Amino acid sequence: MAGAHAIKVTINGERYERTVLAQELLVHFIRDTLGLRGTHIGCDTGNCGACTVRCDGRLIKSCMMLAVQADGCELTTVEGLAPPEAELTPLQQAFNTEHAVQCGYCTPGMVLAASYLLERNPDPSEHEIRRALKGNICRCTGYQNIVRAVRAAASGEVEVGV
Amino acid sequence: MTRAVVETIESVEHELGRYTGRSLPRTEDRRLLKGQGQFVDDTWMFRQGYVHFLRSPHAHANIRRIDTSKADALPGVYATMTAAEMAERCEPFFRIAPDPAARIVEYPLALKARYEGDAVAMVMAETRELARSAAELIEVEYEPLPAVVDAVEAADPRSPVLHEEVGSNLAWQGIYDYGDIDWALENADHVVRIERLHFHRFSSTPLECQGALVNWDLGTGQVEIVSNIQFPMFASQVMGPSLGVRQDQLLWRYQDSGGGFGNKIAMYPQVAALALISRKAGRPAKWTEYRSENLLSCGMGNERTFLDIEVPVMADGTILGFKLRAFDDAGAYLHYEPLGAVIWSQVTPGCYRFKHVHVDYTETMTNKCPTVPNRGYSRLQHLWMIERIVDTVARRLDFDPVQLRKQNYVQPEDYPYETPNGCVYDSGDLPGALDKALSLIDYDGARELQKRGSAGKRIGIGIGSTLDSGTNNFGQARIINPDLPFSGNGEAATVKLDLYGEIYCTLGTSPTGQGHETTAAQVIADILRVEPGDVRVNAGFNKEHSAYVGFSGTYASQFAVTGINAAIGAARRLRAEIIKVGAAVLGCEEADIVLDGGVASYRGDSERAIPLIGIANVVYANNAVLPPEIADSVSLNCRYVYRPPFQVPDPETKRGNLTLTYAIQVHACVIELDEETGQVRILQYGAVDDCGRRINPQIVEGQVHGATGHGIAAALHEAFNYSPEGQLLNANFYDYRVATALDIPELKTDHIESPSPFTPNGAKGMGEGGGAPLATICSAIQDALGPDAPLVSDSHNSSERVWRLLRGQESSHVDVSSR
Amino acid sequence: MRADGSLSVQASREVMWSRLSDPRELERALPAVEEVEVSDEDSFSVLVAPSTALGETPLWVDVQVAERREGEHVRLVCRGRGGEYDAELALEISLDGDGDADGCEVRWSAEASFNGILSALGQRVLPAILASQVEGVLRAAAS
Amino acid sequence: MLLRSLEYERPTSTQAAVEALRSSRRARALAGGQSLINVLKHRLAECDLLVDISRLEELRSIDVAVDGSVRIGAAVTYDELDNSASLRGAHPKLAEVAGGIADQQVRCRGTIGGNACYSDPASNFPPLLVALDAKMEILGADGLRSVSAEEFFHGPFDTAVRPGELLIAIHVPARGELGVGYSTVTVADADSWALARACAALKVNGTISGARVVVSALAGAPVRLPELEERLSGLEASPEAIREACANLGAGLAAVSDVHASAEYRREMAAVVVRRAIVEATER
Repeated sequence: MAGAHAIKVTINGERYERTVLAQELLVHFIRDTLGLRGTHIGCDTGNCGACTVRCDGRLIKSCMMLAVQADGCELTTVEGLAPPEAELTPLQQAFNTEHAVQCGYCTPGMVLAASYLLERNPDPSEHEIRRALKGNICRCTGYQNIVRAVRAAASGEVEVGV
Repeated sequence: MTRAVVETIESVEHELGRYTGRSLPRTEDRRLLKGQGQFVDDTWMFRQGYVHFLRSPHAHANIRRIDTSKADALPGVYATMTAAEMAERCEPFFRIAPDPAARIVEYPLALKARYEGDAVAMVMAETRELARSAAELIEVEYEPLPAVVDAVEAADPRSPVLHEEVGSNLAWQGIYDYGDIDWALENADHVVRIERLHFHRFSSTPLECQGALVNWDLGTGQVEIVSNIQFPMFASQVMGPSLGVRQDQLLWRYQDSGGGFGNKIAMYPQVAALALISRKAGRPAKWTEYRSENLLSCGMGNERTFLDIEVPVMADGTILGFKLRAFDDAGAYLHYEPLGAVIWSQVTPGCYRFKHVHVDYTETMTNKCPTVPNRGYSRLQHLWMIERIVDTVARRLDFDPVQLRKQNYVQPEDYPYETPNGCVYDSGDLPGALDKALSLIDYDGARELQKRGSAGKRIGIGIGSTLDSGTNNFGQARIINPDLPFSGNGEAATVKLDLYGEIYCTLGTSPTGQGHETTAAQVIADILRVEPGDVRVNAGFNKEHSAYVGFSGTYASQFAVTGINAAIGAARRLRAEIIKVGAAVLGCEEADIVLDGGVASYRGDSERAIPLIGIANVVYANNAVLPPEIADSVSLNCRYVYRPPFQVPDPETKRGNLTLTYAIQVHACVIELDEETGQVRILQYGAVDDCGRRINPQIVEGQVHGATGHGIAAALHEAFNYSPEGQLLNANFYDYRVATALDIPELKTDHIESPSPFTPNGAKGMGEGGGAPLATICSAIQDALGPDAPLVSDSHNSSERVWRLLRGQESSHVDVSSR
Repeated sequence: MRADGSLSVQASREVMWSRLSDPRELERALPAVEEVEVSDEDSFSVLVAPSTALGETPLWVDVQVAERREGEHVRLVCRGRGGEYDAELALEISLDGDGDADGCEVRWSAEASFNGILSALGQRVLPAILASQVEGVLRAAAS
Repeated sequence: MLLRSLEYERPTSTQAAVEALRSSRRARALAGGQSLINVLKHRLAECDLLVDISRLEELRSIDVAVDGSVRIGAAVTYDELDNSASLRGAHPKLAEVAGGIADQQVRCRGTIGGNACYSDPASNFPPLLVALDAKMEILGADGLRSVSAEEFFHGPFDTAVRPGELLIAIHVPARGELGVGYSTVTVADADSWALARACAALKVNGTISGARVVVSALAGAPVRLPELEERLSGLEASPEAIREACANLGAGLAAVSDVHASAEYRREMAAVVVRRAIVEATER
């Protein structure tokens, strides 16, 4: 088929070999072909960050990358942060405790962006947190509790449960 | 002063309190954090086809010819439809508007393009890409027509007419007249006149766009709809007669919704279109809105222009009221309008004891995207205008803005306070809230900072006080159109004890992030004396659960009142049944049964007890042990409809109690303004909210944050701009600049808790906020500009607009005449 | 939106006139023109594909010669349609120069409006792109 | 939003990339894709072949020479520039500007070559590259050629890179005694859409010398301000003197009006950012 490419990718530790069309966006490959629906789509200009995933360690927006470009890459989506039945990670727990989730649509991308920040900068200032989350739009929280949650996760002061 | 009479309410506050009122972490979060949420686009059906709407690039155009044959011929295209075909397959939507706007004939697709983005045809195909490519092959011959994009101009009979059958662009026109404004203007010591105020267009743009997956099952006649629509029962009422489908065949459901803010209320034309193309193709039809499509056509908040504002003021600072003309811009279609033409009057005098109000209100249709409710629907425009009035009076007559507000506010002892148009403000403490807001921003320190000044910068301090009126009386629709068969409000819930003792709740609401699963479990746990974790609450509206009434949905700041009190009512019914069964099994009087910790026991003898699983067992699977009079009168599946105490308002006098509760927001901020660039930086922001009894304070605070974020963003960054030809100049997220984490400052919050005497649980709805940040930021910019600067007359203030104000460029004249 | 400009070209006024007034000549001269359908002397349709670093943007354009003064001035009214947008363009071209065979002065002005997706996404850059495309056409016509 | 169908190739050398680009008039190079893919999604432009150059090692390095000059491969990402210690040492402004582009995700994919080749008026690098007198290394069928940054940027989405050519690297001369200032007025927060932007590079030795002042984001390509540069020459490096030299600067500049700002405001802001950039340049 014209424009068809066989690609090999590893997503959340699982290896896949699939055929994709050249024009297919990575986010559609993740959602439609692999059925990983935790990666969302919120805009068509690469502004909102709902489709954020990790690609070979880097933080990227999967709506601005072609699936074929991910050939040979290792991807992590929100589903890959912990096994499906596992407890929340400390960062996810902080989002819960600090009420940093409302509609939850931005949440997977936001958590990935925040975890990327904390890997590179374990003790970020409020401004550094806001800069790191700038590529992820949230319309519900005014970002207040998201920033709080990231700070709480960084300081290790996350209360679990009630 | 007249004291309002409201039906006596039986309070249930004493039954709540173990878990109600606590900041429990949300139960929804786990699935959302792990990527296990299920949003509309995550839902699939076998054999589904993807739909793409072809939208007009012209703001106003006749369609001379439309030819879908090339698209139809493309392999993989399942069906196409045009407006003409729609008109053959369904009836026009019913109208809220009275004559002449009632004559509008509207189908799910447009026979004539009336705004840029109007859907004129649709394609359903095997893939998204193909549907879009096929839509490009549809040939449409447009005959462009002159456009009108201003609400005031649209009222001019010489303007182009959008709907020929109406004969003009008038959506609604009427006069609201309370007290005696002419007397007030004649007898006031001062009259402040403002030429013009303009409230701009913006929307809250939920991060998840609209979407629906619709399957018209030709076998059963059922129309299954998975959709993130916010007010499914309104859509059901519109779509049933239009599609000729019975109510029991319109089956709505969804699980998670990525935000709403009112914007997702009016999706019924798209859903109806999807239903019809599904029927035609014999396949489920799936549509997920693109963001650019969403910005063009999902709906925007109401834009309003206020003209010839006159404000009578007494020498001591008492403001008597106001007189003005308002022009509201409804956009091209009336999908929820002209309800906005009355909704604003829920807060006629704002936070103030104004006695004399005269509003000449006109709503017109323009060649712009139709309006929809947007966080603070129709009231935030009005409340912003009132705050601009109060600030302008303070400036021009040299009153202190804090004292002037405190003096004119409705006072704590005034509650319940009846407004000039018969609305009843339930409770609150506005002066106290203002004091708290000022202390959040260190008001005195900020004034010091302002005096000290720094080179090239100016400091401004702003105040905004607003109301979030919640739980509509739908009877107010009759003020717009006396023939409408609507009044009151309500919500339904079911609470069930299931076979193995599980407690399960279904709600009629359609949450979009407000945590209904958590808060409903909190109150049910209190009523049934179990742990919140023992209660599972179904997420998302599902019509098959039969937990609905005609008002069901999530909108207009009402869940804490309607939804929660429905859940409380259902839980109390279930409790009564559990006690009845328990008494029968334990052989005692119902009065002797104590229900606690999942066990019904005989008072004083904890050994004589039956757990909930036992109660469930004897009703579900072991009913021969029960006396027939008990077995026949319990189901353990209890439905309750909460009905707020409303009467029908009087369409003649336009008086009546239009809303049940009034949450209060008082905000204050300190900004720094760059003299060279006009850029505004927020240094301090404080928000105080009073929403009565809080069910989950952390969730309340989250709503305050969100509403504040939207308001700040709208005041400084977000505005929809149309060219004179009707082209939307920012139909994408590059140019429609939604606030990022860097744009919203740290928000400080505080609260007052004034229980509502009108709701069983003392709560007030509060999700919308009152648009307080728009008033607050404008007030601060005005303050920073200094004493002789022109009026901040627009609710949106880009850097350039501020820069022009700094240079003395006036866009609205203010005049004061004194006796 | 408006854009205008002027440039000197290495072609005589006569040559420029013949190229600009004859659709067949245009098709030959211009790299961006892929197809021409001539209805009559004053109206024709062209498929153009202006090129930028981002790719090509094919447009079917109906051109009407609204005004012509032999050898010195032409006013074209163009209506183009692309995928999800359309464009209207009124282009005036005036030729100056005293019949010098080596070259002439071309002045042009354009009034353009864009409908659909281009009106938002393109507004910031379209005046500059329009100017470079028009001047590209004029240069190509001269060569 | 979805792309039209097209072909994709991932050549393994720059030569092969150029050959692929020459194979079709509608072939375009794809690196980070942070601009191109969005345009293709909106179907505002068409490509029939995308030539993926993002993994070409020849384009992926930052090399700082002994003399302090820098060669940056066209496919180096903003994030790599931001986090390059050697670049921070040799040319801190290049790293700082890279670190202020858009957001973290875009910085992880977007490349300096793409930023240059699209020549978007709002882009961050073009004025800086012109002010620093960078040289752009372009590979075509006839081999390598070098174009000064000043001649490279023609207008929006229009540069000296001709069809069938590929930008390979950007050479930036050693900073030496240069002070570099960079100032932007944006729509909202610091990293958002530019309404006016300026970059100044100059030396201060009591007085100002060798100034290169560039303004951008007003209309098309970045614009150098030779008259101002001349006025600056020999000028005392004080904010007052600079303010005077910049007086009435905006009036003569071409600017567009759009939904974010009028041409008038952009011109006025140009004067502000030019002054601020020059003052900053004199301070380092």
